[in-house]
Amino acid sequence: MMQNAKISTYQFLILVTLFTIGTSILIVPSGLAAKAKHDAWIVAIVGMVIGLVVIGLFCLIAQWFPHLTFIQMNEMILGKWLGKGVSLLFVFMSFIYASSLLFYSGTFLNTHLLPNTPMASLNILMAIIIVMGVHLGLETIARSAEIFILVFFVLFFFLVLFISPEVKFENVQPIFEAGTKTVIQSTFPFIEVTSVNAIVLLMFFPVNVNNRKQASKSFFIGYIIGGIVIIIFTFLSVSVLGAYSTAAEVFPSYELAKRINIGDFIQRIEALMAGLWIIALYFKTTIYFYASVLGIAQILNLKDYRPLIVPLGMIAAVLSLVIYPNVVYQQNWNQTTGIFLSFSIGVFLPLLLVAVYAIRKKQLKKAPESS
Amino acid sequence: MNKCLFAILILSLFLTGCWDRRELNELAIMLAMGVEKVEEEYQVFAQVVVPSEVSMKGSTGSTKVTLYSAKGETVYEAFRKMTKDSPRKIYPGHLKILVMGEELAKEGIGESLDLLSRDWEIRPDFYVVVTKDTSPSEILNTTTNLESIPANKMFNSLQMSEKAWSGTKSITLDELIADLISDGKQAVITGVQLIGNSKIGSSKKNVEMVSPAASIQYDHLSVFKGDKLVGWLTEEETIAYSYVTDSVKTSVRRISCPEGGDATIAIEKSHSDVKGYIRKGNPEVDITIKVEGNIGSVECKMDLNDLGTIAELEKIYEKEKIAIINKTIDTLQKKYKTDIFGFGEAIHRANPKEWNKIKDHWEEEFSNVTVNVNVDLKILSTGTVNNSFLEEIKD
Amino acid sequence: MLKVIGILLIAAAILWKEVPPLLEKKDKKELVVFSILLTIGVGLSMALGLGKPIPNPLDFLTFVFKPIHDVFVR
Amino acid sequence: MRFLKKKNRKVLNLHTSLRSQSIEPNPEDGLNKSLQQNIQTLKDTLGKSSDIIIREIRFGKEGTIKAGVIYTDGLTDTPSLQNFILETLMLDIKEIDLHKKSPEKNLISVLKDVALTVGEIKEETSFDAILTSLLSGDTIILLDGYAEGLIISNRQWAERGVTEPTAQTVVRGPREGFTENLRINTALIRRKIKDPKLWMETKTIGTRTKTDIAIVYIHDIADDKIVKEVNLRLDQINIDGILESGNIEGLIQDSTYSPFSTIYNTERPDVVAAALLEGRIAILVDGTPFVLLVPALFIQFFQSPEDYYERTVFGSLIRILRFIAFIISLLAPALFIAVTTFHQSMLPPALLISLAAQREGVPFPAFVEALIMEVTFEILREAGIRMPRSIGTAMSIVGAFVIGTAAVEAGLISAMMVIVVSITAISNFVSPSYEMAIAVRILRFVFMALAASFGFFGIMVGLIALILHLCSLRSFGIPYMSPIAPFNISDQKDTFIVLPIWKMINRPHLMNQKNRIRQQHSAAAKPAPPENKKDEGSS
Repeated sequence: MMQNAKISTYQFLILVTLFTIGTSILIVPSGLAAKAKHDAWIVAIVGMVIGLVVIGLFCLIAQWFPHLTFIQMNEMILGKWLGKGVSLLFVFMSFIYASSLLFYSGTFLNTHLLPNTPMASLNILMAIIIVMGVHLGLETIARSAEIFILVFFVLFFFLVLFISPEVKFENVQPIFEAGTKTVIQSTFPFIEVTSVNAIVLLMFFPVNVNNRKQASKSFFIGYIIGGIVIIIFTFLSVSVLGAYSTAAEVFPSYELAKRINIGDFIQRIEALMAGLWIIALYFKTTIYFYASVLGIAQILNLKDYRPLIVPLGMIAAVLSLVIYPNVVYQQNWNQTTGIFLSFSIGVFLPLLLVAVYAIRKKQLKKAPESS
Repeated sequence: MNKCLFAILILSLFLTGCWDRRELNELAIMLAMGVEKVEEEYQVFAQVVVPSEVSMKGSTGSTKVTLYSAKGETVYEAFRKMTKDSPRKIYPGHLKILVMGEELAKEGIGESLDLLSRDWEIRPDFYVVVTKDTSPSEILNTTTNLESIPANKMFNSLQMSEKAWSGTKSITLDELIADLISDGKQAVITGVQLIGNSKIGSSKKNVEMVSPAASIQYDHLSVFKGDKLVGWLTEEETIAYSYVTDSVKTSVRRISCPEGGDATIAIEKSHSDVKGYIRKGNPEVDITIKVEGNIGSVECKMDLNDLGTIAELEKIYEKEKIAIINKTIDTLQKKYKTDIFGFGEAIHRANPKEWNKIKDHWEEEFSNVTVNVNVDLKILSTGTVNNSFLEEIKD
Repeated sequence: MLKVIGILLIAAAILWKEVPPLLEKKDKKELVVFSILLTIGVGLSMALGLGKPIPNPLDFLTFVFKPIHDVFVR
Repeated sequence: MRFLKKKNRKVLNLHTSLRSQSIEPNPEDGLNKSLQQNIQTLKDTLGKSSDIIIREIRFGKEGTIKAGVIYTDGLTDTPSLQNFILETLMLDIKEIDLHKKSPEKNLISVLKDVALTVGEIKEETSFDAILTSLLSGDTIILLDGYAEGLIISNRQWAERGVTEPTAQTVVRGPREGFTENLRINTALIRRKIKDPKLWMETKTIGTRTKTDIAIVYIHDIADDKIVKEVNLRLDQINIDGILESGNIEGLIQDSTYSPFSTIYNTERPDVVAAALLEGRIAILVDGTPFVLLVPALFIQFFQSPEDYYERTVFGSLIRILRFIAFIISLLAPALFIAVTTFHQSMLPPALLISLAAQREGVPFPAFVEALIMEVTFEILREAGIRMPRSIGTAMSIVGAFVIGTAAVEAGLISAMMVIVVSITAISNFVSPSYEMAIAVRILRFVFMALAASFGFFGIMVGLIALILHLCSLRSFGIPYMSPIAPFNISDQKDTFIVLPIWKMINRPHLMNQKNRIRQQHSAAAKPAPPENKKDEGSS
């Protein structure tokens, strides 16, 4: 039942794009501007290019066992118990991130749209549709992503179109003042949220993608599209708001929408534009949640993951309310622990797999046939 | 099964209520806000619309707006305290204009602006003005003609005068904050004055007169150093400032004719380019202003059909303009010592390395910056007539 | 109290909807995992609803990654 | 989650087959040789039904042959019964010795082969089949001494002729609509598609109503899998009565509780013909003018036959207009509630003040206000349908003007709300399909409630849930939202816009795997003036 779902390469591409954009459009411009000032958009470009290497690593791993998810692959390569242990960490990470994203959406709505609504009810509402999506299965998520990406890009297009008169090039000049060292240093958080965390996509790539050869290509293209969207957002934030405001705002891209004013007629549309962030957040959270639910089911060798969805959704909603006491804690945690957690799961673990695979290559090649 | 669960959960969420719901008739829509410092306390004024008076149907003939005020240790506290007076919660989402008191501006506006940039409902696109020789309460108390809501009047006339005259400068909150935080540019804010009798101005009588007893006028530009007001620019200097910072949309300028008398040039387009350099370790700034305009009126005798006349007029204009701009820059360099033109930013853009060296003592450096002003006017047309009929008037 | 009743009602609804198919299919393992997770979920929500402190998993992670972080940052 | 699964149907079917009732005579029972016996059995079975006419006659030389002519009064064509059956038997062959004519054959065959001058006639030995035929309007002839009967098809009853369809009207297009008669309906389709591959399978469903059902498809276009699935689902039906195609729809559709219909119904033969050519399958049910079409996709409910008959540009604009109207009728009140009670910052200042002025003194929250108006409107609308037509018009005037204006005057409702509710209601009528309009009517209230508690976020959540739901639906195996999701570029020519007919080279992608090409390539198909004109000009 888990393996039956098949999504097309195009649908996979869209999921990758939405995943890449995900939280990034909300928080990345601010984080980058804090360190690299008005060169934040250069950092985004550099980060995206480096991120491609990470994506390449994922594609490499995915090739070996195209019929296995990441969890099963871990067990296959690292052996049953070590594999399960590592997988547990992986599942733990994606589950933490799922609830962390719930927190993001709650905070975002609390700061900009519904300040007096308790975050619990916002998170629960969001969790309900996430649970609903995962319940309906990967195919349904992928199909609805196809529709929402249209909505997303229409909104995005209008946002860019409407905000472009406000662009002040003085705000990004002088170009490349930050210097190579700062640029490279500030890419790490960017790579973390856009590409390293994309390891959770290995839970359905390439297992559930109908054309495996094409899928790797989609992975790259989807990532690049998502990366470009973030670069545009970063550039616009810096050039419209200025480096200081971009760094100071919690959600600079929303502030961007507030600045839209075309002839005093098209203005005050930021609440409408909030749809953009909700869509991006929704799909990223759903993918994290799907990965963790499916992961738990596979670690425990369950036949079906569906019974776990509702209880796990409940736990995720509760966790989202307690994991970060406030936004400052969250920003601090992301910079210190989160980045290491992501890198150890998203970069070191794959590298470990590569190393072990290289050693056990012959032994493993026989294994799939016998099992 | 999902649907059932979904329904139950949604229902339970509904039952707990709608936290952020505010009906339109529970709002006190604040269009103008005033902040003043009174004896170590902030006094906040809110000019609130009375919707039923604005609409055609339910109007009873009383004033269209009402003013609430409160005092508090911080702006936010005062703002909330206003509910003691106002029956509805003050809704700041449509704030159009913020009037800062002169006293407050002299002491520093930074702290009072923080709330306005932090509050989620306030959009940072309202104009900020500073009172000159009056207080925010007097300004906000004045009733106005034509635009019956004073805040709208203030907003529109600032916008229009900037567009048509360039003798004022509209500064929105986000621009102001950007200027305040920039280390290469200082802030300016347009001043607002009350002309006439403020007592009658606050009553309905004021709008019943053809020429109101009191009216709100924009004049002068306040110059800031850091977040403190240090002085005022005259109207002429304000226009010069607008030219340098490239914020002139259209304007009008009197020039003297070669053989006495006056002519007016209507400026249709202006573009200025400020370039910074470090020459021999000294900062230097080139200002190139390209202006296009028409001859608006001719009040002297000259032959407009002559190509030379046009060129001559252009030259006169350029000379006079350069002189004014130089004078203005001089005032700021010598008198106020504050870089409102953003020369520092220009140098930063041109030479970030050198800038880092001088930025900490930019205040002193600014006074010694060599500024080269270059104005280039192109007269495109002479209006609907060529020569003035004044030529033909028989004595 | 209202919160506790609400949580219990939701838990009951989940049980009512999820358990019969599991029993029918005789998926014992699924049932066990499901019950454990649901218990945790209900327990956590109750604790949250009653304002009891809930251990933050992130603090644990911070504890684990702190040495690594220190090595890199210094 | 489980209601989407089809597996349970099989289990269900096992249960239902156990309850097959034994009230009617056992189908195994044949006819008796004795005429008296047969007639007695008939009388016993049918009770004292007065519409069953049993006419006992004697014919043949010297009237030696005893026979019974049985028919249902009202369902049988009495003139033809008298002219071609009774007259033949009692007058025309009076002097002929039938036994002699074909001694080896039995009399029944002789009557059938040589004597009776009627079209459709068949021999039958099963008592059950004879009963069914009799009740369907056929005439039965039973002969003494034979355990066989003749069924003569001369059904004829009062019926509606082919008239203009009322539920789905168009400005340009054929004026004929289906009737209640299955035969006429199949004829209407056959008249449009004269293709030997147009196959019509018939089934009888309903243990008591014995309703005839025809499955119509074009054999080399329709997907075999879907045809098989339709047959399977129809065969699983075990119910006493089918009165309308809606009953069939309820029994074979994919998801019962979804507000969206996964089966399309129409009363227009041209729509059915077009659908058949696209590879869809039509299910005709006797006794109703509404024909079911499967698989039905979401966008199908936005397509009107007119789109293809009118000029292309116009058709496309109208199609887009329909989508806009759909969104308005779904979201307008919700958006209004969200904007006025949550996101006042979105309103331009002048509008905000004017709306606030309108709301001064309105006692209800905007949500309740909208709810009152919407419910009032739904009541008016429902009342308008049930009322005689002449009063219906008066009703709508009362509804629109009197209640609306009075409510505003009384200060119960703000004027803007009346405008919003009216535009919503009018947009709802734009939908060419009643099914979609109903779905929207239900969902509108959900969105209003979501908007009232969470503003735009609520609406957004609702939309995500709605689209997830739509994407999870399937109609006979075809994803409901195709060709939007899964996206298919070649099918976009008939989705949001309508391309010229010469551009529609392929049939819809998912429904047709085997026979996709509709016409020659568009380069050749594009209409253009003859090229030789140029030559004439130059010479």
